[in-house]
Amino acid sequence: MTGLLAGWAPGDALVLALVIPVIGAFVVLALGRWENARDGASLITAGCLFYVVTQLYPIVAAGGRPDIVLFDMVPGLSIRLTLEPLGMIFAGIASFLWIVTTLYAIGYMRGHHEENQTRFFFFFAIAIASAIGVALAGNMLTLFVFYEVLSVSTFPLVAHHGTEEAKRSGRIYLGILLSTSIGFLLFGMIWTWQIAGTLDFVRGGVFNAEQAQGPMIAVLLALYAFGIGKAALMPFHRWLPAAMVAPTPVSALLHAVAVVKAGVFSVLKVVVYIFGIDLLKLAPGTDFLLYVAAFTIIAASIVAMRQDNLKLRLAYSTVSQLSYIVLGAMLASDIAALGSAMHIVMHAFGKITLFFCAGAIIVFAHKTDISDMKGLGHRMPVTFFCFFLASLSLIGLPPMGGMWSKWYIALGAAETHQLIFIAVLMVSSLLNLAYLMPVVLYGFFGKAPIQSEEDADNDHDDHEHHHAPPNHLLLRHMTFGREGISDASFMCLLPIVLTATGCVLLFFYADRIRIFLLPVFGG
Amino acid sequence: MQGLVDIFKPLYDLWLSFEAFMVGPASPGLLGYWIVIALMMTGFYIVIAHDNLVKKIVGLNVFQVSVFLFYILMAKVTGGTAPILAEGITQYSNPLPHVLILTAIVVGVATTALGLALVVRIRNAYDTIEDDEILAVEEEEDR
Amino acid sequence: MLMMGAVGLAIARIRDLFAVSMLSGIFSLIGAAAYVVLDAVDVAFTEAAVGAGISTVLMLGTLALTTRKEKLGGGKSKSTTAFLVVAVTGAVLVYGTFDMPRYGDKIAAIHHHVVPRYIEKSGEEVGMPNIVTSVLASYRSFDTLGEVFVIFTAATGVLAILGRARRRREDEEADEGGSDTKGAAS
Amino acid sequence: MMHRKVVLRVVSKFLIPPILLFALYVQFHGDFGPGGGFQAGVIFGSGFILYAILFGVETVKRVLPPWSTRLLLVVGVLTYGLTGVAGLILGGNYLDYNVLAHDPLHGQHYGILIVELGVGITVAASMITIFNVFAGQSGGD
Amino acid sequence: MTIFYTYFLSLPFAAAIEPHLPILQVVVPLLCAPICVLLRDAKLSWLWATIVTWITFFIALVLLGKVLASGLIIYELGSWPAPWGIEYRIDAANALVLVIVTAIAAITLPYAKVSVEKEVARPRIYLFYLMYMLCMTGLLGITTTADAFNLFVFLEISSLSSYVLISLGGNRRALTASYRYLIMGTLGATFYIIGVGMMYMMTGSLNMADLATLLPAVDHTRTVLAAFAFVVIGLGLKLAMFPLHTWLPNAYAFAPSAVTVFLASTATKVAIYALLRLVFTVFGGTDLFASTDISLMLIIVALIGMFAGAFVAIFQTDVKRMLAYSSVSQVGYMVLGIGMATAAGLTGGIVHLFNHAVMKGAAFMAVGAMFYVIGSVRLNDLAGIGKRMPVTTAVFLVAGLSLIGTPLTVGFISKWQLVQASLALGWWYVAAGILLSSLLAIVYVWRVVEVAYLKAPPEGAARRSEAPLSMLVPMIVLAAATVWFGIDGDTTLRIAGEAANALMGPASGGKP
Repeated sequence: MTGLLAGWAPGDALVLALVIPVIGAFVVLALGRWENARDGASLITAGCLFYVVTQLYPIVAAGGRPDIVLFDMVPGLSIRLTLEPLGMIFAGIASFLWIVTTLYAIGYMRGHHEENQTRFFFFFAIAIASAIGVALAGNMLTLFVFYEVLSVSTFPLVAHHGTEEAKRSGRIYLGILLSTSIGFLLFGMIWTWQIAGTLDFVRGGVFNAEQAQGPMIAVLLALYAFGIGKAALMPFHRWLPAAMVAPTPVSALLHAVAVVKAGVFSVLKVVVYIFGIDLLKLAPGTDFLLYVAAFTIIAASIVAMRQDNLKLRLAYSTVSQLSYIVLGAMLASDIAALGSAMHIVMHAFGKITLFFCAGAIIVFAHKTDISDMKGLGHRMPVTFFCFFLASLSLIGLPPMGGMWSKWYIALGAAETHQLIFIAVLMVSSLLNLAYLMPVVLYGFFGKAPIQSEEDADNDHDDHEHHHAPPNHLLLRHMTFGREGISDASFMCLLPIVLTATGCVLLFFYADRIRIFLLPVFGG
Repeated sequence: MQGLVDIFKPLYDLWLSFEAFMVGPASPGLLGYWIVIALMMTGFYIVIAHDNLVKKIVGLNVFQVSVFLFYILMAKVTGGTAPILAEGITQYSNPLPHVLILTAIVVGVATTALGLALVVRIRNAYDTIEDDEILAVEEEEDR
Repeated sequence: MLMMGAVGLAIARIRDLFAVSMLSGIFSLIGAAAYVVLDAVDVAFTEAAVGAGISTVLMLGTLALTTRKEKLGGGKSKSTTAFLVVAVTGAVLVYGTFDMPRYGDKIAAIHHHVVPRYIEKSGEEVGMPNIVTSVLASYRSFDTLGEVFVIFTAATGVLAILGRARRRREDEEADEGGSDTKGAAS
Repeated sequence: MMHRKVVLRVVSKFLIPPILLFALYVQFHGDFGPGGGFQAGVIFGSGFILYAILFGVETVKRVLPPWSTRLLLVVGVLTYGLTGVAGLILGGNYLDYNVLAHDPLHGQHYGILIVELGVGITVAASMITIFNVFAGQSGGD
Repeated sequence: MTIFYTYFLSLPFAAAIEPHLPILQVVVPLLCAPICVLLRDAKLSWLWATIVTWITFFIALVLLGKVLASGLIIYELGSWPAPWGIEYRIDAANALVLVIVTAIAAITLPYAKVSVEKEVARPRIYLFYLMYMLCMTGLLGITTTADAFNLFVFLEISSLSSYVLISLGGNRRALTASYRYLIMGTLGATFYIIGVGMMYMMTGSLNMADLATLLPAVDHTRTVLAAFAFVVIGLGLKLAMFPLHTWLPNAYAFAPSAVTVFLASTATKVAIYALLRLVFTVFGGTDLFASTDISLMLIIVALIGMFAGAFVAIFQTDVKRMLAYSSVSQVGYMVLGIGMATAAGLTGGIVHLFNHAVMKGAAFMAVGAMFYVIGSVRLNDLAGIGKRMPVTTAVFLVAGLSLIGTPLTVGFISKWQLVQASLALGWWYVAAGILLSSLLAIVYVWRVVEVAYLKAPPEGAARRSEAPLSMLVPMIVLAAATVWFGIDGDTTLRIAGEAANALMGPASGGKP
């Protein structure tokens, strides 16, 4: 390896990537009393992690597959880390977005005067560590282990407020995630082990053609698809809206960086490396999952339209978007799977921007309902513009990254002659338009009610009454020197702008991702 | 002494005729076991059906004594004598069950002693030794 | 044994606990008589001493400390279930008897596998005329060691359950070890 | 209890020594006829119990203070257990009496004798302890 | 494990002691226990018990090492050859159980010191340690013996002493719990001797290995079938197999904390071992298991137990009782392993024996420490305990995760093996049952976790009031073991596999 890691074996670097956030977490815990040092530590850890991940990129791009076995649990069943392009992509976005989210979280948490911030950042780091673990997992067992750690470590984040509602939501969250994973996923894993004798990720899958003929493959695939509850396939999607009680950075983390992406990433991994795309083409009876995914896409979009709470609307949007990825994976076509992989990235950038914006609106305008946001775009132009860009990306319009992934999935559907799913994609794009654009339209063109300013002021006064306003330059409203503009603070805006720019850039660099992923999907 | 023996003679004769019946062609030779089983079940019934704690322990005793009897019955060999070596005797009853039962009796009395000790404490703590009343009190506590 | 049956039933029916304890003693005593008839003299001796003696004394002692009358009651449903359980258990036992060797059967396996050595050789190997003692104290002496520990456990257990600590009133009466040297700090 | 029953007291005063003697007989005659340590222990113990019933637990405690019964308990148990250990030390297996003397038969004899003694002591001490504890209770109604 | 054996051989007198290890395993604590009566002092008897127990633990480790190195050990008591005398037979199965029992006993003792001082009246403490040692010895005796009747005698030693130990709990309900256990336990033991009597009747032997060779000849008889039924029900009572479990929850809930830890981790385990031994070694040669539906019955009973136990646990407000019901459920897993009657299933059952001992020990220790500090373990009183007693609660969390069966804990290993075994038999519904029942575990564990971490501690409660170090260290050791053996499942699975072979294989079934 090069750079600061010169002399390190790539395998060891994988361990390092895993250990950095854990160490960071404990440093955060130790520094809990000194706010600035603590938050600094969070940022530094995020930076270090990102650095290590970037150092690994050239190796993987050159065809290397860093690999290390940590220990054997049972003979032939080990905790093992292997980095391949899919994992690289996931690790890359997770570690990059972690920096951004940390920046944002510092601004948000301080702006919002949240309690237990140390606990928050501690579990935040642990969650990232497990997300990285999921990305690096070299076999299904390892993936499962980190998947579970992720569920458990995000529970305190979801139930952060500790209110009755937060606890109830936390229960739903953990209940669904743990029960699906133990009830279905573990079952599927042990079954797989029983049949194939291995849980390692193998190109082309672990089953032979003969095993693939039986109806069992369909059952197994269903076990995996539903077992990975984080993919939020209906009817196991309830946890996602429930998790909206969490502070906004957590929602961003859940939706864009760690949790849901870990879910769909796992689905993708299973399809590609456990079943193998070629095998999936042969296997009978797997079609119904496609319909489940399609149904989820449409149904969740429709539900999203009916939500007035911005975060809830975004949550249902996520449910819908995740099923794109599942759909792409299940289409049993290389090109669709490629589209899925890309959609992980595209959706990550798009959705995190949207959540950042939603959070900024909550903190700096005290608005949670869309119907209250009329005219808010004039007060917070940057926020709303970024929201607009990200929406475009999700809808799949150029010049945004989101276009490409949808394009490839649609190509895959065409390739396998399942045109109905192209129709599904198109309908859902229209629905996306229908539920995202109103926010922007309200913001920029809606007429702010007269009392709205007063309301805002009152809110603000209340706020001031309770907590001293953050005096720090970075935490103050940004006005850009103009009358009537009081956008979010610098600490909040910076990440928003960064990720929104990312959405645009991804449009232009999408081909890089495709080429990088080619070894996985055979071209 | 002879007088004493005379008193018991009819009883012993009664037993012998009973024994003859048990091994004779008139019965399958299992009657003894069946009676023992009936005894066991009497004890068992007392244990589970009665609420009085002392009575439960009495039932336990009856149950156990019957089981002992079962062992001793199986040890009996027709025409055998007590297993104490003596000149001129070749047929002894089986000594092993006797040994086992000696041990079991001790275990039984040990259990009885402990059980009764507990009953005394329970009585002092609850002021009753009826199981259903105690249960009622405990349910009250659980609430 | 029929007498034992009668006594057993009486125990089940009678509610005066005092009488029940006495009956339980009588039950043991008849049992002991049966043991003698069945050649188990040692067992009979023990049963008479323990069942008829110690147990009865203990029960009477307990009754003196608690109450003499058993309450009426015990729901009908409870006795029905109990009866069912007992009936099933009994049925299994009777079922089991069908293939048993007949009473007193000389050629049953039970008398021919292990026992002959005790009967034939214990005289030379152990040198005791009482075979029961030989088996008890030598061949199977480890069982007996266990037995001794059972009784030891019971004695110390009763001490632990009913020992001094509970009765503050009578502390000065110095029962179990209240007056002796060590551990008297209370 | 029966403090005023003079007849009983007198009769029992005559009875108790023979009971104890009989216990000793059973103890050491167990090898030949029925009986042995356990039965002897019970009888020995019941002698004291009878005494306690008639003359009160306190009187017995004066003869046989609680610490002594407790000591006897332990001594009895250990007598048995250590006999086995002696077998171990002398090169046999646990509870192997053959090695206790030069002649295995004698060894067996000694072994059984000691072991039975241990049983007797334990049982007697146990009986007395249990009874004393019960009798020492304050009583219900 | 073999390390301990080699180390032992380097000690002085090792050569002389070595052949007698099997008996020393039982006799050392047995003969040392009465000394407590002479010591009569709380501290001294604690010290004495601790020393003796740790020595016993060491012996167990050496024995396991020896068995793994050189196979079956046979020891004839009084030098009388079996079946005339009593013999001890130690193979991988009971060596493992010996290690479990002594390890838990040894680790619990340091923990017990302060907790017992608080919960048990001082003048009785020496009796407590006496009973503790006797109970352990009884369990060891059950485990080592190869004689069906000797097993009963030691079963009674352990039972009697555990009745006493339970009754020493401070609450008056400890008395009734103990009494009910006494009645049920004695019924169980009596059923067991009825069964043994019938076996003896048909074969003339009491030695297990001997029985195993003699029983096949008479296995068609109704007597043997009845004997089997009685033995299984008798031991089922002791191990709290589902419909026979009623004694267990209160007994665990009201016993002194240290006793709960010890009994929960060992007593039922030893009873299960005894059942294994009888079912597989003694009846293994017969085709009772194959020809009848006994296996199916066991599976059904186990499944119902798993669900019923976990389901009732959910509604408990007392955490100790909740864990007790969870034990009923977990016993189901072990019975399941027995019911499968394959080497893989049995391995799963045995490995769960070990794993459950470790994790339940840790869980009960944590709860006991909470009881020690705040005097109650009702769910409502545990609000915010995570802040007040962070280490203890963390241990509980680890143990709880293990009960659920999350990976990297021991619970996962056993679940893995059991599901694996049932899938190998094609019983996917059993596999599904195992996993679904662990979902119930999530609910009851999470109820505690939520209260502990998310509820604010009551006003006026001390901010930090962690349990004393002597309680924390054993607790942490067990929690660490929960994780360690969850990561390194190989060691335990291998030993459990050997144990399963020892139980099922002809090595112990036939005559040497």
